[in-house]
Amino acid sequence: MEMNTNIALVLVLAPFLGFLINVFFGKSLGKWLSGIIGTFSVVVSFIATAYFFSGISAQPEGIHISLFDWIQISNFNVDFGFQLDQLSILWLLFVTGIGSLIHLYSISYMHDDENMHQFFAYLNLFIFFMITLVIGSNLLVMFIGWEGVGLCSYLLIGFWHKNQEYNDAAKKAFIMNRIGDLGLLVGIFILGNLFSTVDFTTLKTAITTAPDYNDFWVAVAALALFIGACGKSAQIPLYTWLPDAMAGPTPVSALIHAATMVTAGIFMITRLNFLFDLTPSVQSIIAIVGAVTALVAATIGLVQNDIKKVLAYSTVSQLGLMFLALGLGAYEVAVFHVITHAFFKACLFLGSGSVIHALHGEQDMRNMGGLKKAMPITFVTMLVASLAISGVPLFSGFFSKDEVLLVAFHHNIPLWIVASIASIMTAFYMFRLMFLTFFQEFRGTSAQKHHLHESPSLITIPLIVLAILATIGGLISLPGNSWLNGYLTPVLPKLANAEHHLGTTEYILMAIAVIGGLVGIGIAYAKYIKQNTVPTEDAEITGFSKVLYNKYYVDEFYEAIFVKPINVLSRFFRDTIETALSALVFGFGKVTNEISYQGKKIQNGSIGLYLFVFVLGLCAIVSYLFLAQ
Amino acid sequence: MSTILIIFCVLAAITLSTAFLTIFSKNPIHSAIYLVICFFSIAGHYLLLNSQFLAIVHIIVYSGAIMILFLFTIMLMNLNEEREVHRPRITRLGAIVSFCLICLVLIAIFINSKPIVGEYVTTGEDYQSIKVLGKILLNEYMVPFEFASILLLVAMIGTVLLSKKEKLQK
Amino acid sequence: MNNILNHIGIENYIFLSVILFCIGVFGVLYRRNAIIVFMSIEIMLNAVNLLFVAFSTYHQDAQGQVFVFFSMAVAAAEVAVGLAILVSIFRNLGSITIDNLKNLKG
Amino acid sequence: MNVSLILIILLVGAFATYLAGDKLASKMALFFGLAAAGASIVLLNHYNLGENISFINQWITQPNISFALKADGLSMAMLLLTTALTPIIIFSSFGNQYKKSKSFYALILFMSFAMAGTFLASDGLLYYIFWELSLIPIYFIALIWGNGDTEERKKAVVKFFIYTLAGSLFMLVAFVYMYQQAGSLLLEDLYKLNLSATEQLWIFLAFFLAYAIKIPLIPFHTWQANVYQKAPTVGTMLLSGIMLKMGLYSVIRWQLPLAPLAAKEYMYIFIGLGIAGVIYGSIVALRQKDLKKLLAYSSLAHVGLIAAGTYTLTLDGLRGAVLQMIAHGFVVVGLFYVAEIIFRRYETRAIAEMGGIRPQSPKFTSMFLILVLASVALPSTFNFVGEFTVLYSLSQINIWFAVLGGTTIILGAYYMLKMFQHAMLGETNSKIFADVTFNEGLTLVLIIGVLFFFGMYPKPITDLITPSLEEILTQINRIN
Repeated sequence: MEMNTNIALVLVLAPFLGFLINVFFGKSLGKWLSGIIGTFSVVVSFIATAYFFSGISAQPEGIHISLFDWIQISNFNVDFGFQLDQLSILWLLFVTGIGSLIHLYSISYMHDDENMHQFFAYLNLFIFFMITLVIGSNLLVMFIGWEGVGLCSYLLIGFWHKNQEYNDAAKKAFIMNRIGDLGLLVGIFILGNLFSTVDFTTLKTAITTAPDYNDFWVAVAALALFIGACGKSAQIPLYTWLPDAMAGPTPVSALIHAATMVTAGIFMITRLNFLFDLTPSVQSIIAIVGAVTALVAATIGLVQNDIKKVLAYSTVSQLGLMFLALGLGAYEVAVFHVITHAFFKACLFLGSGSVIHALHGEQDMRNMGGLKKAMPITFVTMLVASLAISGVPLFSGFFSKDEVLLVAFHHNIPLWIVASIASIMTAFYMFRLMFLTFFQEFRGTSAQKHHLHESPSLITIPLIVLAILATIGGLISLPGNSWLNGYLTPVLPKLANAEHHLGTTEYILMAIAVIGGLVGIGIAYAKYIKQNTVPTEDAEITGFSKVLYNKYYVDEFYEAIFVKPINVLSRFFRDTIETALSALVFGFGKVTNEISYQGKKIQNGSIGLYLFVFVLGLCAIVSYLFLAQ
Repeated sequence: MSTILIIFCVLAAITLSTAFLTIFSKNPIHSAIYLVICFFSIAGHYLLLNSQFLAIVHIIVYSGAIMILFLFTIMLMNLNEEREVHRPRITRLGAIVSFCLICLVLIAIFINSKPIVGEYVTTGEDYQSIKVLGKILLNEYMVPFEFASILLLVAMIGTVLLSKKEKLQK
Repeated sequence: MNNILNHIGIENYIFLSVILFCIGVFGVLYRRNAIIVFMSIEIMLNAVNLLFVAFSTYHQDAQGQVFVFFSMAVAAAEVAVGLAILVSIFRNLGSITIDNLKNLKG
Repeated sequence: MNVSLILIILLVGAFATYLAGDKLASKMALFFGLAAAGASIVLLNHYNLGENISFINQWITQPNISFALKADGLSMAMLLLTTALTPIIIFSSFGNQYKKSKSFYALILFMSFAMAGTFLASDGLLYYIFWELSLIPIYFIALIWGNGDTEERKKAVVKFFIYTLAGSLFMLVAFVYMYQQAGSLLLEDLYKLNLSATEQLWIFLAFFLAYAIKIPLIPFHTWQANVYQKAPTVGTMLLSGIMLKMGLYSVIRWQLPLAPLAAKEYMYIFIGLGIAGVIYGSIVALRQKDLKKLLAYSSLAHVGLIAAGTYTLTLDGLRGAVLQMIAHGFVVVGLFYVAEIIFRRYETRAIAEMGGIRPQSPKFTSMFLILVLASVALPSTFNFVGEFTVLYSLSQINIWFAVLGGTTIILGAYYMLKMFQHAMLGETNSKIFADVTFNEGLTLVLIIGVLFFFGMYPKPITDLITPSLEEILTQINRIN
């Protein structure tokens, strides 16, 4: 076991070491070396993960490593420990894997930035925290990672810190995450109070064996944890930070805001599946929230013109689908979709990054077009990824999304309809993006046109790898013969009893999904290739599409009901209450002063009066002493 | 009624009446004269109580020194006629009220206290002759005695300083 | 030796000195002339002295008389200083009516 | 060897500093500060080995007062906080020139002496004397070396002085009353008192007034922001880093065990007051224009949470409160030091006049950010351990307390990041921001190091304080 502990430490600490090197020596190392160290440290983690992955089949109950006592609470101790089981290793694999690719990509992408070493430091720190999140053996160690990734997200969104709008976006992301974090903390508190443990393994034993747990409080705990997941995984009502988070450099969007961090909520719920299984009411809330998020985000995505915003809303929408699956108890399906989504969404983001890179920062699709010839590799890889996300058969997205829809159909038809509409919209807006970006004529300035070029190989290699993964990723869980389900059985005990048979219904549903996807693509084709429409200018957008374009005014709504009142309250407190309280305190002084001033008048210097009062006082004292006896 | 009691009553009557007259005389000179008589009657009380030394000292200090001082002062200020403006009525009323009050309170207290009067014991020891007092004063009360002299010295110096005419400051 | 108090009774002395004391108090309150006020104070002092002597006899103890002796010394000093002050006040203000002495007022 | 050694070192240090003259004063003060820190670590060692390091001696026979310095885990923890922060605070002032610096540094050491005494004293009167004694140096420090308009400053400082003093007098009254009942003011004797519920309520309230003003809890906090703003940064650090903790410590040591019935009866009200302070402080902090004032209100919010933790009367509440006290002590000193560093360069504390510092000094920015994050209790910092434990204890009482108290992690993040954004980020500032000097960097790194070390491994402190807190809890739960 000693060996395992060491390797686990290497797994966790390699990115941290990379972070430290980049923070302290990054500037003197130079851009290349700093990038290479950053990438290498993640690759080391990946290799360590691969080591554990290869050995996991021999240890179905997973590896548990306890390092030291961390926090002591009266009814339990929290130790700083790691838990490497099927679920966390799977997560680590794609976190470090995609992480390595994106690091590689960033070496080229960020090469022009003066603070590249900082960028790599933050990325490494992010990987470190993400690993901590996944690997933690209890809720609190997970919480370190949970908040840590939020911090890195804050740092990376605000990476270009000279722009206060980006800083606002970063702050917004952090604070919205923190709202969720409070939920998570409350969930932890309740679980701690109920079961006297926050360790996953003992919690599972406690919950599954406890004869009389309190239904209500378990549900509240689950709901609170779900709020935490909402914050991190950008679900309604806490999703608005994710589109704004696109202010960060594109590799960040790919790594943090598409592939890894935002799936933390799904990870947590999957991790605590035994808890959520006990609370059907919360599960239905999760499912509904997921479905509604999927639909709402998809509708907003329909009309966005910023290439990264489209992808962002698509991410929110896909996360919604994952939550739908979680809510229906199909954790393995959610995990499957997380993995395929990580592949194709990372690929899409990196592709869009490649495009933006080529156009020197241009993100508006109305100023793109016709890039197919100039950037063939980017085009092909993005096309593959788009096909995958749209659910075109044989690509990975087809399998995972289809399973989500299948599960939804089996449990709840309305949810299935909502999810299907969302997927059709997904197909539409993805191809809208593809057509607007790569087809027709170039609509940008001539200066940009001259500089159009395919990105360097450091950018294209990760794209190609991810495109391949996006194509074949579905193989890990083919319908009827799922490797993934078998792999996850120790973590998700329900799977052992679940039957996977493919009947007529399933094939019909598959067909519906495929047709839906193709219809979506078709509409996009008709509109943007056949009619050659280009989205109108901001000012000319009217009607419902204006509402959509402005994201249902949710930001404005939050601003009006939360931010503004708090600020007004703050000003009221600062100017009125504070002054009043202060005046009250000073009032005591003033009253004393006034009494003294009035009392001074008695001291008028008339000896006669003094003597008179003196005699009266004497009488009073004497008679008191006498009467008191 | 024994002779001694009659003497006491007479002396007491003189004491109280001259005390009253001291306060009510309009002319300060008269007040001073009445006060001298009052002091003499008090000295009489002392004699009645068989403390000859104190009686003598009392007459010397009060009737002699202090009253002479008063009279000198009065003459120095030329206060031989009434120049005093009467106090407002409310003040006089207040004075009378507090007089009655304090009388009432004190007397009530003495009346209501446990009676201390019983058999008056006589040890027969000499305790108040000049000889005994002198011994006590210069043995037991040696230090206070010396302090009393210092006090008198200080008072003398203070008096001289106070009554010396200040040089006009220019 | 016959105790004088057997003839008079200590309570008579107490009443006498109380009344004398009250007369003193009354004088202090009633009169405005500082000299008379002073005299009243002397009356009060004497009332107390008288009581001391009476109790000295009552207890057959010389302590009371010693105290009277000291009290006389203090009274002499007090009168000397007090009258000196009065003289200088008179010199400055031309009057010794105590209502005029309001310089202590804050 | 006993704890009076620390007091002697600090007191002698104060005199030596004064005698050393203006030039040597700062170094002398640092030397004695370090000596006290070293001595307290040695003492801690002795304590951990099970030796008795308390010091109890008859002092005044009538009334019956002892010079009793009792060192248990809780006192040792607070003593360590004091002696660790004192040299840091002294060292942090090295970049500034103070007029009459011998008096200045002597007063710092003297204050540290008084505060250490407060943490150690276990006799009511001795404790009260130290408690009041600590007020005198900070009064002069704030009055003489403070900044801003003299009249305004005088007003604020005098208000603070009278306000806290007036509050403490009620405590004295409570002590006098208890002395009449017990015939001694030794803590052990006071514990043995069997007071009725009404008596306990009055004693509780008298103590509460003293502590609520010192801590401060709303609505007794009005002195705080102004004094923090007007005092020199060193004074602010002493106030917020250590002196606030005197109040909180006293709640645990004196108020709760002496009046447990009242504490239990009115627990909800006082927890509520603490939490109201959290929310109120956070909201007011949102719109502060002055960096030091903002930090003052953030401090108000944090101590509100700590106070709420202590009033839960649970082991977690007390333990979390102590942990959070220590953590907050370090963080707030660091943050005020950051404000001072900016002030040294920009001559301003107005947030609006800052901004764009990050491009000029990334090192400083990173350290500032770490302190900001520690202040909002990011996991892996010490503050998280404390805040988590406190919030957990609140959840044991009522989950809504935890939720409302937990808003601090949202609102705290909001105002701190907002401040950070406007103070540090944005377009490069036209005014030159010189990079941090070695001294400044060292101070900040020390503080950050402490925060991270105990954030990951709080066990030493937890082990130190738990036995004494359990003892106090038995006192609280004793049957009357």
